[in-house]
Amino acid sequence: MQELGKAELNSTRIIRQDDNRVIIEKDLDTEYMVLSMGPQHPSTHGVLRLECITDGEVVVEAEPYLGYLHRCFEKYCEKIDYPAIVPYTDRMDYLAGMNTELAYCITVEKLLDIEIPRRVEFIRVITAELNRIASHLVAIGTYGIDLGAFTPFLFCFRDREIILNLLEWISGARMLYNYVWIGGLSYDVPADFKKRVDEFVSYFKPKVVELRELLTENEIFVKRTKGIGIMPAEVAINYGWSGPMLRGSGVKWDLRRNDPYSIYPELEFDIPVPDGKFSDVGDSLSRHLVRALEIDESLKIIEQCLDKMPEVAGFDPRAVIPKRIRPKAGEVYGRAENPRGEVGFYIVSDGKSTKPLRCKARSSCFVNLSAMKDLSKGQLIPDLVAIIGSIDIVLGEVDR
Amino acid sequence: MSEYFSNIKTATTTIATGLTITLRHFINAVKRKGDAGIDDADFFRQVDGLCTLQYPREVMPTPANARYRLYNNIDDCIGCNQCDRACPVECITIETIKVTADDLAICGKTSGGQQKRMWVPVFDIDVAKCMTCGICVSVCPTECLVHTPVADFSEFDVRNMVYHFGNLSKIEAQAKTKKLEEEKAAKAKAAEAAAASGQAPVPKPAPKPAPKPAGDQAGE
Amino acid sequence: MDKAMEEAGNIMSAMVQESKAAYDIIRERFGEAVSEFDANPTMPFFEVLDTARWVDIALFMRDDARLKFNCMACLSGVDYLEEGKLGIVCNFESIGQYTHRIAVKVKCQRDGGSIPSVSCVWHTANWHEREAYDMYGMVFDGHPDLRRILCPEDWTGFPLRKDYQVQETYHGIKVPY
Amino acid sequence: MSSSPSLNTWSDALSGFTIGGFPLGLIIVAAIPLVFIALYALTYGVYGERKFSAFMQDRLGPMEVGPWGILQTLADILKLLQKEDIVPTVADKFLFVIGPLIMFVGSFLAFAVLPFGPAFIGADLNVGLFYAVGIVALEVVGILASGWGSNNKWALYGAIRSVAQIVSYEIPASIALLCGAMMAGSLSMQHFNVVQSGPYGFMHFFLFRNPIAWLPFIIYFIASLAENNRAPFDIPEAESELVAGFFTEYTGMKFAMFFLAEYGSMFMVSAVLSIVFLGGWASPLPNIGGLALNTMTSGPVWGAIWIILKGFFFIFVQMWLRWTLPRLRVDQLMYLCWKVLTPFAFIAFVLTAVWEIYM
Repeated sequence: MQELGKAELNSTRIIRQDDNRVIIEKDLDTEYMVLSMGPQHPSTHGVLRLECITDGEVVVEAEPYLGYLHRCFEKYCEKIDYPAIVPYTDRMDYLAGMNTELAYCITVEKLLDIEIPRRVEFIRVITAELNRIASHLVAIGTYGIDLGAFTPFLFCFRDREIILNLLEWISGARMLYNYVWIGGLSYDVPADFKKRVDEFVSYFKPKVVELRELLTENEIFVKRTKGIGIMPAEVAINYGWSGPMLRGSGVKWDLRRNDPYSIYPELEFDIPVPDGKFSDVGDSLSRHLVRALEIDESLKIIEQCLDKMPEVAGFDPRAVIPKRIRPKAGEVYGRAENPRGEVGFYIVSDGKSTKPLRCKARSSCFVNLSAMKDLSKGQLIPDLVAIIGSIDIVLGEVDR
Repeated sequence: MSEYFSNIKTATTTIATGLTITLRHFINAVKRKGDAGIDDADFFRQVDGLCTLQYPREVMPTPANARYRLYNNIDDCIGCNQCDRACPVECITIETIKVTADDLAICGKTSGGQQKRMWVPVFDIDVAKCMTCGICVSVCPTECLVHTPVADFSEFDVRNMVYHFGNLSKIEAQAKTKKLEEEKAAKAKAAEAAAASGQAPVPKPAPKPAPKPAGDQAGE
Repeated sequence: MDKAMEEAGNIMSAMVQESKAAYDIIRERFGEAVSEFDANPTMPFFEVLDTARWVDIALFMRDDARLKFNCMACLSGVDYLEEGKLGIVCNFESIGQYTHRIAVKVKCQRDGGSIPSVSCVWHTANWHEREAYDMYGMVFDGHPDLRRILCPEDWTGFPLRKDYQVQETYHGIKVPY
Repeated sequence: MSSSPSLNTWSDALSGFTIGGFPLGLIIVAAIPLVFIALYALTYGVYGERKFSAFMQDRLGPMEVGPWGILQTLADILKLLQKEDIVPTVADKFLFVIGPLIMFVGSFLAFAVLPFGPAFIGADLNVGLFYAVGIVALEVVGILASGWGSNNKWALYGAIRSVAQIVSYEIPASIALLCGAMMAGSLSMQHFNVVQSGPYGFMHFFLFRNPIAWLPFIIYFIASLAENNRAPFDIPEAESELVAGFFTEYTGMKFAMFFLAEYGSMFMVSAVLSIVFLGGWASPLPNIGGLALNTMTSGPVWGAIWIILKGFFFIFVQMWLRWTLPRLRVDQLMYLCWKVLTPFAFIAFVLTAVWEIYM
C-alpha cells in the first residue's frame, strides 16, 4: 500500500493498494487552517510573519517570512567609509550594539593588522559584557511575556535601564553607541566608571537571584518550556546555530574561547551548557537557562576586567586610529560572540578605496531563525510562541 | 504517583516563592527611586522602590557628554565642509562663500584664533535625519559642531526639525557673492595684466558650492 | 594580491597551516576541480573550479573523518564585475571536532549562471542561498525553495550587483526617494 | 440579629414599593447591583488592578488624570465612548452584537442571589447557589457568540479555548461548592450566612469549623480563576498567543462590556467563595468576654461592608496571582482540571460527607 500524499491539505487520503486499485479515503470533514501570525503580533518580537498551517491548535507547518525590516545594510556599506559603517552595525542588533560594533571593528582591524592598546581592549570587553547582560535581560524578560508572566519583564527592564545609563555615560548614547571605533574607542571612560560598574555588579547580583526565583524556577514556566522545541546537537550544528542556542543543545562552543579575540583568553569564565537535570538538553528551557547563567558569567568577566584594567594617565583611546582607513586589498571573515550567537562580517577590500567592496553581515538571528520551520512541526500554538521566544530574535538583525 | 504529588508540591512552593517576591515589591512600593544621574556618587543608594519617572516633570538626567541634539557654534565655524562629507546620512547642508580680502577683519577669527576665510550663509542640520552617531563632531577641526545633551526636541511640524545655523541672511549672502565675483574679476584682470607682463600667479581654486542633497525638502 | 600571498607563504600562521592541511586533503581527493590554495593570513581560501562537483566537495568536506566541516558559518554572495562573474564565499569550521577553518569560493557566469545548491549538505545554506539569490540573482540548482527572502517577491533587479539600477516605482511608490 | 424575621427586610420593603401599579421598587432592587458593579469596576477593578500591578512591578501606574490618577478610569470610559463602534463587514452581525450583551447579562444575573448584607438580597431563592453556578455558565454562550461572530481566526481560537475551559472547570467548582452546601444543609445564599454567623465570629466560618473545608475552598478558588479567564488561566485571551482572544475585533463600549462582565464575575466568584466558606456578611470578629466586637460589627450596613471587603480581598489575591504567574498551556489546563482538581474535589466531597454525618 502506498500513500500518495498529494491531497493532504483537505484531509483526503489517496491510497494505492497493492493491486493498483486506488482508494480515496475521506476523513470527517476537517480542514487545515492557514493562520498568518504577524507581522503585527505581540509575540513575534518585531515584524516577523509566520504563515502557520494549523490543524486546530496544532501547527502542522510554519513558514517564516522575513524582510519587513530590511534596511539595505550591505548595500549601504558599499557606499560609505569604513568608520561610518560602525553606527549602522549598532542598528543591526539594536539590543547589543556594543557587541556588534566590536565584531565589526575586530574584523576591520584584522584586515588593517593594527595593534590595539590594552586599556582599550579591557574597556571594550567591559562594555560588551554589560551590553550582553542588557541583551539577555531583554531576552529573558520578553520570554516571560511570551509565556504570560509580565512582572519579570519589568524587573528586567528596570535593571537594564541602569546598564543603559552606564553605557550612555561613557558613550553618549543609550542604545546606538558608536563607541567602539576601528582601532580604538570614541572616548575614554569617565573617572568614576570603574567604581560605578563595581557598584552595579554588587547591586545586580541579588536581582539575578530574584529573577531566577520568580521566573526560571516557577513550575508553570518550567512546564511550559521543558521539552518544547528540542533541537539535537548535530542538527543544531548543521543549521549553523551559535551562541546560547547552540549551547542550549549541549555543545560547548563559545567564540570567546574557541576563536578567541580581544583579551578573552586572559579571563576566567565558564561556558554554561545544560546538564539535562533541570531541563531536557536542547529544549526551550535549556536555551533560557543558558542565557540566565551567562549573566552570571558576564558579571564574572566584568569583575575580572575591573581588576586587571590598566590605568593610563592621559590616555587617548583614539591614539592608534589610522587617519585614513584604507585596508590593503584582501578578504576577511571576522566574528565575535554576540548575545544571540556568532555575528560575522565578511569584508572585501580592493586596497584602493576607503569603502569596502563588499561587506556581508552574518547575522546570528537569521541563521537561528532558519530552523523555525523544523522546530515548529507538530507543536501547539502556545508552544510555537515559546519556541520563537527561546530563539530570541531581533528582527533588526534578521533583516539587516 | 509520587511524581504526581511531587509535581503538586513543587508547583505550590515555587508559586508561593513567586507570590512572596511580588508581595515584597508591593510592600516596598512606599519607596521611590531618586532622580540622581549615573554620574552621581550616590546613584546606587537610591535605586530601591518604584522606578517610574513621570516624564515631563521628572527627567532622567543626561550625562554631560551625551550625544543628542546637534548644535553648531557658527562663530567658530570655518566652513571647511568636513562634517558634511563625513555625515553618513547627509543631514548637514553647507553653502560657503569665500571671504574677500577686505572683509577678513569683519569675518573675524574663531575662538581658537584661526582666521575664518569663509562666510557660511547656509548651515542647515536636519535633526530629524540625524542619527546622532557623532562622526561629524569627531572630524570638526574647530570643535564648533557639538552634540548637546538636550534629548527632547520634538516638533509638531517636521519642517521645524531643520535647524539653520548660517551666519548670513539671504540678502547679505547675495551681496557677498557679488563682492567675491567683483574681486575675482578684479583679480582675473590683474592676473591677465600680470600674464601679459609675463608673471603668472598660481590661481587659487574657488570653493565649490556644496552639493545640494536630493532629500533637502522637509517631510521626507 | 600576489604580494600578500608571498608574504603569507613565508610566515604561515598556525591557523593558516591548519587550513592548508585541510585543503591538501581536499586537493588530494579532487585534484584539478579545486584551485590552488590562497594562504592569505586573514581568510585562507580555495576556489572550486569545477562547479558541477561543488556538492561532492561539500559532502566530502562535511563527512570525511579528517575534515568534518560540520558547520557552515557564513555564505556570502559576491559580485566579481571585472571577471564578469558572480560568486559565493562560504566559511566553514568544524565544531567539536577539529579547530581548522577554511573558506571556499564558487563562481558562476554573471548572466544565467548557476551554482549547485548545498542546502542539502548544510541547512544553513538554505536561507543564505536564498539571500544570495535575492541580492545577486545567481540560481542555485537543486535548492528546495529558491525565492526572494529579504526583498519583496515582486522586486525587480538584484540590489547588490555592482551595476544595479534601482527601479523607478514600486506599486506606485517612488523608489529612489 | 441574624434571626430569620429580620432577613431581607430592606429588599422585601423595596420590592413592595410601587407607584401607581408600576413596580419601581423592583427596578431599584435590580439597579443596586448594577450600580455596584459599575462603581466597583471603575474604582477597585480597573484602577485598583492597575495600581496593584504597578506597585508589584516597581512602577507608579496611572498618575496623570486627577490626584494619583484616580480619575483615569473615567477618562478611559470617555475614550471608549468616543471610539468608533466597528462591526467587521464579514462578521455575523447579530452574534457579534449579542455576544458582549449575553456575557454581561450572564455575569449580572448572578448578582440577583448575592446577599449584600443580611437585609438586602435581590431574590432569596432556595436554590440560590445552584442558580448562581448555572447562570454564570451562560457567559460561555456570549464568548462563543462573540468569538464565532467576529469571523476572526484568533477570536475563534479564543472562543473555543474558553468554552472548553469554562465547561470543564464547572465540574470541580460545582463539586467544591457542593461540599459547602452539605455543610450548610441548604442551597439558599442567605442560609449560608445565617449558619456561619454567631458570637464567636470567624470560629463559625466553615473554613475554620470544618478540618476538610480548606480543600474545597482552594479547589473552588482555583476553578473560579479558570472560569473567569483570569491568569494563570487566561488562555482564551492570551495576548501573547491569540492577540486578544475572543474580543480581538471589538472596540468602544462593546469592548468595555467585556471588561465590565469580567470584573462583575470576578466579584461574583469572590463573593460566592466568601459566602460559602467564609461567612459572607457575618462578622469575623469574635465577642471576647465583655468586649462584644461581634455584636458591634453586625447588622445590615456592617454586613454589606463585610461581604464587600471579603470579596475585595479575594479579588486582590486574583490580581496578585495574575501579576506573578506565567500562563498555562491548554493541555496543562485540562490536566489540572481533570487530573488534579476533579479527583481532589471528589475526595473533599466524600470526606465532607463523612464529617457531616459522623461529627
